[in-house]
Amino acid sequence: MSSVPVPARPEELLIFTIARMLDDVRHVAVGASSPIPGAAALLAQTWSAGRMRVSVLGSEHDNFFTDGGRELFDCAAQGRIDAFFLGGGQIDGAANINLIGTGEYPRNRIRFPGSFGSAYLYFLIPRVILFREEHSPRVLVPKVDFISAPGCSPDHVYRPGGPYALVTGRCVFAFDRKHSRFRLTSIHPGHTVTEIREQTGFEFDTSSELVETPAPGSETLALIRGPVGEAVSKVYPAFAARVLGINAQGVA
Amino acid sequence: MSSVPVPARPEELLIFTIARMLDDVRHVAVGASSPIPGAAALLAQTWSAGRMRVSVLGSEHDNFFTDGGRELFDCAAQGRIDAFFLGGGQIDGAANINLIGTGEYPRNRIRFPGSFGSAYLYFLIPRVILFREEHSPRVLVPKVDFISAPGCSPDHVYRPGGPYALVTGRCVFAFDRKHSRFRLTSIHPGHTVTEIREQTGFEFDTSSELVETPAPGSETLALIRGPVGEAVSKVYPAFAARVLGINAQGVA
Amino acid sequence: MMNTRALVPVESIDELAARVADGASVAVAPDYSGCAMEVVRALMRRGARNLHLIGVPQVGFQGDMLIGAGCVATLETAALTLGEYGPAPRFTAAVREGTIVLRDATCPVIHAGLQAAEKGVPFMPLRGILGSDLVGHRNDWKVIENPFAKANKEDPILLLPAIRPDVALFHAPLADRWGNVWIGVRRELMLMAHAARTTLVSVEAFSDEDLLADDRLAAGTIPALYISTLAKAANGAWPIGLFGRYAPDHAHLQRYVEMAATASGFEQYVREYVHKQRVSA
Amino acid sequence: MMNTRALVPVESIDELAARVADGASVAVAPDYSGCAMEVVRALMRRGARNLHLIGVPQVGFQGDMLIGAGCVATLETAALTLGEYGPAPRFTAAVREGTIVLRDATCPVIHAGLQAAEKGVPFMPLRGILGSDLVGHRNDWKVIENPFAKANKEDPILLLPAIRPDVALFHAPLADRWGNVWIGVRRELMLMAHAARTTLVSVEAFSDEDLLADDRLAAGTIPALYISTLAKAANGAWPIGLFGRYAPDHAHLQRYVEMAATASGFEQYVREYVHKQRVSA
Repeated sequence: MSSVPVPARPEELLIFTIARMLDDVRHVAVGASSPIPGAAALLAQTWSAGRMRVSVLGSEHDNFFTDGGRELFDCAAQGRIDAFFLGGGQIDGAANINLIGTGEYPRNRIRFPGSFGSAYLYFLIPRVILFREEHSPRVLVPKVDFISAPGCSPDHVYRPGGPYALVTGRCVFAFDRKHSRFRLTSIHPGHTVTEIREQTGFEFDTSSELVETPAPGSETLALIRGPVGEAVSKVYPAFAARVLGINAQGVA
Repeated sequence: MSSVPVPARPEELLIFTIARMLDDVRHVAVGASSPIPGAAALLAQTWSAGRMRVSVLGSEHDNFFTDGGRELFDCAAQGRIDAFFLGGGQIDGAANINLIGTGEYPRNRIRFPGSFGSAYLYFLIPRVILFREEHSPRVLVPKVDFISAPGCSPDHVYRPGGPYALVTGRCVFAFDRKHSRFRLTSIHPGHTVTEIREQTGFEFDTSSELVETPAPGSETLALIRGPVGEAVSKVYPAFAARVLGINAQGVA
Repeated sequence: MMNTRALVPVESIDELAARVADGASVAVAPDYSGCAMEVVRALMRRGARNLHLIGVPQVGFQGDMLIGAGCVATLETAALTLGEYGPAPRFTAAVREGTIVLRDATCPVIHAGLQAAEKGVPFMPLRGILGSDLVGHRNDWKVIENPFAKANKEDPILLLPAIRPDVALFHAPLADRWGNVWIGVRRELMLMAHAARTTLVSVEAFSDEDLLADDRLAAGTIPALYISTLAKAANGAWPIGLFGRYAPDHAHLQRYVEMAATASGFEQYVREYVHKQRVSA
Repeated sequence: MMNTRALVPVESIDELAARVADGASVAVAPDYSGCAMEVVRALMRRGARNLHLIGVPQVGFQGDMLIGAGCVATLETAALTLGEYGPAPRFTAAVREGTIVLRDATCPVIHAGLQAAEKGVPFMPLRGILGSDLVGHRNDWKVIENPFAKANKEDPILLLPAIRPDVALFHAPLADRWGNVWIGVRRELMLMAHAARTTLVSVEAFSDEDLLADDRLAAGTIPALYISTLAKAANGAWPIGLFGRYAPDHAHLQRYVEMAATASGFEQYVREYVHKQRVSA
């Protein structure tokens, strides 16, 4: 464990913020290239005293699927995954996400890799947390150019899952599924409502209980930089080394 | 190998007869409790110089499925199984088979185990050979009491497979799918057309080229009692010991 | 290193059996796969009632015994077979007396129904079967025109509803202390676990090694995620036998079939091998 | 003992690649699974044309390279991603120039389509996806009302057509001399082999032991029945890496991404690493 605690780094704030959204979750799945959500899941797992399961997709560590590529999706459809993370090249105010590209399909101006499993998992996993560090009008747009996965569906469409919140480098929005709108609920230290309005391309509501995003306390920071960080370094070695100063062999 | 060849036993005649129907087959599947068709498949495989595959279901030997109980059925649907065997508590003249029971369903007078995969495999495997040693009016009936699997289907029903022949302890019938009727093609040594008519509950045609069922020559008998018998004894030890006098350790 | 996997509770056989509620639908394996016979005997001792027994895709001695003990209200299976031991005596009697509801199926229907539950879809299409009398007796099956058929071409196809058992119950050779269960190539057991709401497994033994850490073992392992509760039962598939481990007890199975030929003989079998066995355990 | 299993032919990498006909639909694995890179390079050398490439369910460097080399007419995948290496340069260029037909999908659609082919059914239902713009662009997908919905309850559900690739192409750690191929937990490779008409596999090594005879290995083995042709290629997944065996060659992948940023750089990459490599082999 680091002997001289430093204040929470921005990534640690995000880890803590997302982890708090995973309270009472039994099973969270996370992508191998999503270190901040992954670290958050591992932190929440520590809080759960091991009762929470964390599946890291595409990783050889903490990936306990044994039925091939389809198992994640089947598992979600069985209701065995409670929380998941999605990003988006574009995200709009109705929580539609675009993983295809900007401009007109198919000859997009900028092409993203593709929709992956978003069009499916967004429907089936109850608590989908949208995470995108970049908070700019380029990413948070009035309307996505392509809906890889819609934020909301008509009532008659089978949809046990959907968006829960959007976490960015500047703030946290909760998502109101009934009104299909985001609501600003907390602002990270050092950021302002005015700045967020300028940097957000879509309209959103503001919570009457708007707060500053709580920073992790020293106990949590010790966890993040200690046992959680060690676990993180096994799954996300580059991230752990760069951000937490931990290499896979232990604390640096 | 047996040093004093004896004439073909009835079971050896059946093995030889069925094996001849498997000429040019790439893959034949057979049940673990079907020793005569199983031995026939192993004989045909020897003739094929190893090019033919034989899957013995439910056996730990020669069962190379690794995807659970469904694989046989998926494999058949993929067109990867060319020949299979079905029996029936009752078989009628339209090649309908009954594996459910006699009398009225569901409180059958005599209940058989059930339809197993017959209702599926009969449709999907091109060459289904019906095999039932008992050749009596009790088994070969005018109309089955319950159709577990129909012998024929209307033209618009997807059906790449179906009945090819019926082999009994007395004779061989070929099946004419167009006219949905059996045609007596060969009579086993020692049996007669009159006897077969008396013992068959359904009407059938008689081939203009009706012959006595060819018996295996000494070369084939040597195969059955030698290397094929050894393979048979690994899969069907009780049958090999009782009928071929071979135990699993080698030739008796 | 943190414990990154939640634990699966390990209970006694009777506790495990108590998790099978009266009226539950219970998926079980055929005799050549993993049969939790110790648990089946516990269910008979308890006098479980109104079970909806599902053979995946068929069932053997487990089915005959549970039917004989009056535990079964409905039997959904492609067959109830004792194989070389001949007709299943208690099943046959129950059919004759009309004391169980039959939902006769065919093997791939059971697999496809479980796969539908595994995929969280309401139904699965399947080729074949049309024209079988099974279709007329199963009012939960539907025939539609294939929406992908060429224009104006008739192409009826059967749709089967998902089968989502309340309980998957089976016996396996090995589990680890995290709750992962090794089943080798017997993947119908994995399908059952994926499809069921609750999966109860008795095992021959526990390993201290993580089964998922060895890539050869992992390939045949059901992750703990799908396992609700475990119990240890050495020789727990007796008298049926367990794939790769031990053979059926032929003499005992023969004795069962003889005794179970009559209702009173079956009762005597239950007294001798289901109730007494427990006292000595 | 008789030889009870038919043999699978073993050919050179170029011969194996020659079995991928121009115009064929070819299913390939993502970078974290088994990628037959030696064969991909052979296809590039040959100048294969008009391939319909299917990512199961996504594709990485294989896709970018084959697109760059002009081998691909149609790309059907849930994503083409180079992961941490950033945007896929040749894919991005091809999209901008409109030189490939895109059939964008989402992961479970590819799996379900292959499962439909595996089960020999024309389609598979799947939840979710409705309202995604993918649906409007895929005129081979259909939406129907769930025939199992409660009366008068609207319940639209998507039906996906079976995906039956002409060729499944992948790399695996081990095969035996009967043609059985070990893939461990990477069962998307087994699904590909079940679904495809032809399955071409390059392997790191051959074993003299029957993989199906060891119940631990058998659980992760594709039986020879599904394997059309094998080729040996030690380090055959280079530079991508192979599950459980060797890691990606990060430096080389980085170099690829840099060189492939321009068409001429890509051509130079091909000269250096696709054509020359062969001369030295």
